[in-house]
Amino acid sequence: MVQRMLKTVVGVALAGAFGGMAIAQDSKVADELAKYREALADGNPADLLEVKGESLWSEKRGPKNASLEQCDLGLGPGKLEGAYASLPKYFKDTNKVMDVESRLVHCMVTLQGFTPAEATRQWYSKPGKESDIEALVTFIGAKSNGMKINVPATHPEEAKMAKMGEYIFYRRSGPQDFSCSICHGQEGKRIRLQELGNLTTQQGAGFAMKTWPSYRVSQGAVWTMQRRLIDCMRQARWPEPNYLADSIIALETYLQKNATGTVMETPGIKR
Amino acid sequence: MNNQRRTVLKSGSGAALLGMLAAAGLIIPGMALADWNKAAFDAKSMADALKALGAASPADSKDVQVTGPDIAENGAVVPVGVASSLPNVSMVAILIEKNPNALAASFVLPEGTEANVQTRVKMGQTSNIYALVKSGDKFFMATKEIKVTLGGCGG
Amino acid sequence: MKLKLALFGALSLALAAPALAQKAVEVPGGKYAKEAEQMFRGSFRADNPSYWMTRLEQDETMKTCQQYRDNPPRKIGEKLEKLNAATIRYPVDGKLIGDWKEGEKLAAVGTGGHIGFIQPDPPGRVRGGNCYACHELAKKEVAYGTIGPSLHHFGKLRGNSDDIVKYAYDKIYNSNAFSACTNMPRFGLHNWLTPEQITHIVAFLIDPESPVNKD
Amino acid sequence: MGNPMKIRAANKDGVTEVKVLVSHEMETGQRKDAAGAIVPAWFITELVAKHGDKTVLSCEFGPSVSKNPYLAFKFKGGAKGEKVTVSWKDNKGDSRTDEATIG
Repeated sequence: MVQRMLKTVVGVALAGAFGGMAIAQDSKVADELAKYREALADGNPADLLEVKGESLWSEKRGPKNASLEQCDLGLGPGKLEGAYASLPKYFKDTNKVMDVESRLVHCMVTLQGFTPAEATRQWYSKPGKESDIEALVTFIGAKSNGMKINVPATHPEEAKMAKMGEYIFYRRSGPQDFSCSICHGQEGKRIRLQELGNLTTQQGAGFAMKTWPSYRVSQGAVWTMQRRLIDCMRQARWPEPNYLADSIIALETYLQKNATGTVMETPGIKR
Repeated sequence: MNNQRRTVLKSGSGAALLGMLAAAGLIIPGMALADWNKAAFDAKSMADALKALGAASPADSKDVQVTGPDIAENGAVVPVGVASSLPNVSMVAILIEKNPNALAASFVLPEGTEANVQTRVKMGQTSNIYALVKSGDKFFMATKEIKVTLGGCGG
Repeated sequence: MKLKLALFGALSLALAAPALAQKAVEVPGGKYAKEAEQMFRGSFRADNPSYWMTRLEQDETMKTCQQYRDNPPRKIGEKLEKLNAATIRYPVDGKLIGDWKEGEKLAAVGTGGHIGFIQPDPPGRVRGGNCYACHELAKKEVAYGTIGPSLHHFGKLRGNSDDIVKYAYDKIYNSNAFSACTNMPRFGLHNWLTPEQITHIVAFLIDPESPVNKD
Repeated sequence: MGNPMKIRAANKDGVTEVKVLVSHEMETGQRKDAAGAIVPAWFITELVAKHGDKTVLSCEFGPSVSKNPYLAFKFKGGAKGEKVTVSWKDNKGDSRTDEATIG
């Protein structure tokens, strides 16, 4: 009897020890991962692009030989501080809800005289081929660093876009039955080792949105939010939506609305 | 810059190495890459790379450390460094055993520069990383495994 | 009479309550749902190959799951589960346990099936099950996700009875046969994995020699 | 010429810590492009840091140094207001020099 009890006690203790080991292994992985991310944070190659974006912003370019300094990103011509954090928003002059990239392209067209095709030809970089848009968006984003995301979507057109974004967020299709919500609709989950976050909450959406644009070490490039979301759809094994498509802007509006109030930390650096 | 480094190299076993490279026709005066140790960087295996660095059989040393996390979230950028408390360290190098070419980078440290250098390297897969240190005219080494993990959505 | 009416009122309220609770969850997109679908469909290049565009089609399961934000009422869920159970097909030789080593490879591969102009998969890219994206399996793989439950020691804990083997096969073939609107893809239904490949993953889960059941 | 580097140099207790971020592709020569053709190797081979005229570090890189190379090291000496310069050259013969003031 005593022996049996002893066995049980030892068994429980052993099970406890093994359980503890499993947890210890997980927390060690988490510690080393944190170390990895910390080591990357000091020395973000996005900083190089930010400098380039700054000079592109004031450089006279295009058929009209004009700079972008009079570009109105929603807070008035040339006002950059906090502009990224308050986009997408409705613009009277185009009668559209626009995100930072569609507005930037609008300025390149109206102020500098580029055609939309010229302005967006290299909307993302490839090895050896830099993207002006990536540089400019990194620069514009950094001007909102430390500021709160502020997309309340109170204008009826903004509210509508946020709602349409919500529709796309839950839309399931494709050979993997995916929707955004499959991975990003629950708390505390991760895919492989990457935390996902529940993008339907302020905390989750805020955590995700505050660090963009971000340098992605796996890609060796800064990704804008358009690039990020278009790639999500590629990963869902869907065809790619067009650059600056309304459905991407709708998703951005939905996510920024959810994230509103979160302090920006951009440019970020991540896997 | 080149003269200064050549002096450093010559003072150690690098002289033999230079001679060897010159003999192999790898060093042509005036060539842009005249000083870059092509043989070491082209070496496929650890052993060949060490040989080309003039450090055929370095001793393991507790006074040498590979710094960096045990896990890399992506192999394209892995923060690693070399640190050593050995005296008179004049050269350090980082080698990645399972990369197509083992040698990633080498550093010549003039007097006054600390034996503590950090950089970022690419790793094709989980591998041992070696830190090579030249202290006086002897070579020492330390190793550490870094796990390269795959990311979520699968590329 | 008055009492009857009051009773009737209370009853209908009680009956209405669950319906109301269900109604509280709005259809994603609300009144703009239709317009949002049109907008989404209009976001793609006109010259995309048509087989790419078929990936935007939604079957009844997808549509219903979206409508209920992946949390359908039980009755509707059961209907979907029946519908999906009916799709399951088995290998011609009837063997449901394949080679765990092949399964181990498939579990780790996350590539395949990417289309588009920016980063499509190169031709001949292996299409895997990407199990580790969501599940813990063999202990030695530390980079596992947590969207799905841990499957470490799957066979060790559950044994290898015919029922367990069939359950594992069916679940991978069509996850929605068991829980409608689950996050897990329907690997067999979409021909993402062949029946034979599914048997390999089953072996990876069940075989006592598989690293899933070691350590 | 490439894009400017980002160089940070800070002196603390008589030791100057230098952190350098370089804009460079660091192409391995083993990657294939979309058409399946090998992308030729293109990487920084040498990098030298100087404090005034004195070399404080010279590096040789192979193609397995990451894209946009990062480098951190420390040397004895250096005072606030003095210059640190960093130069690199790559296997195509391109080169660049930038400088920073020790803070």
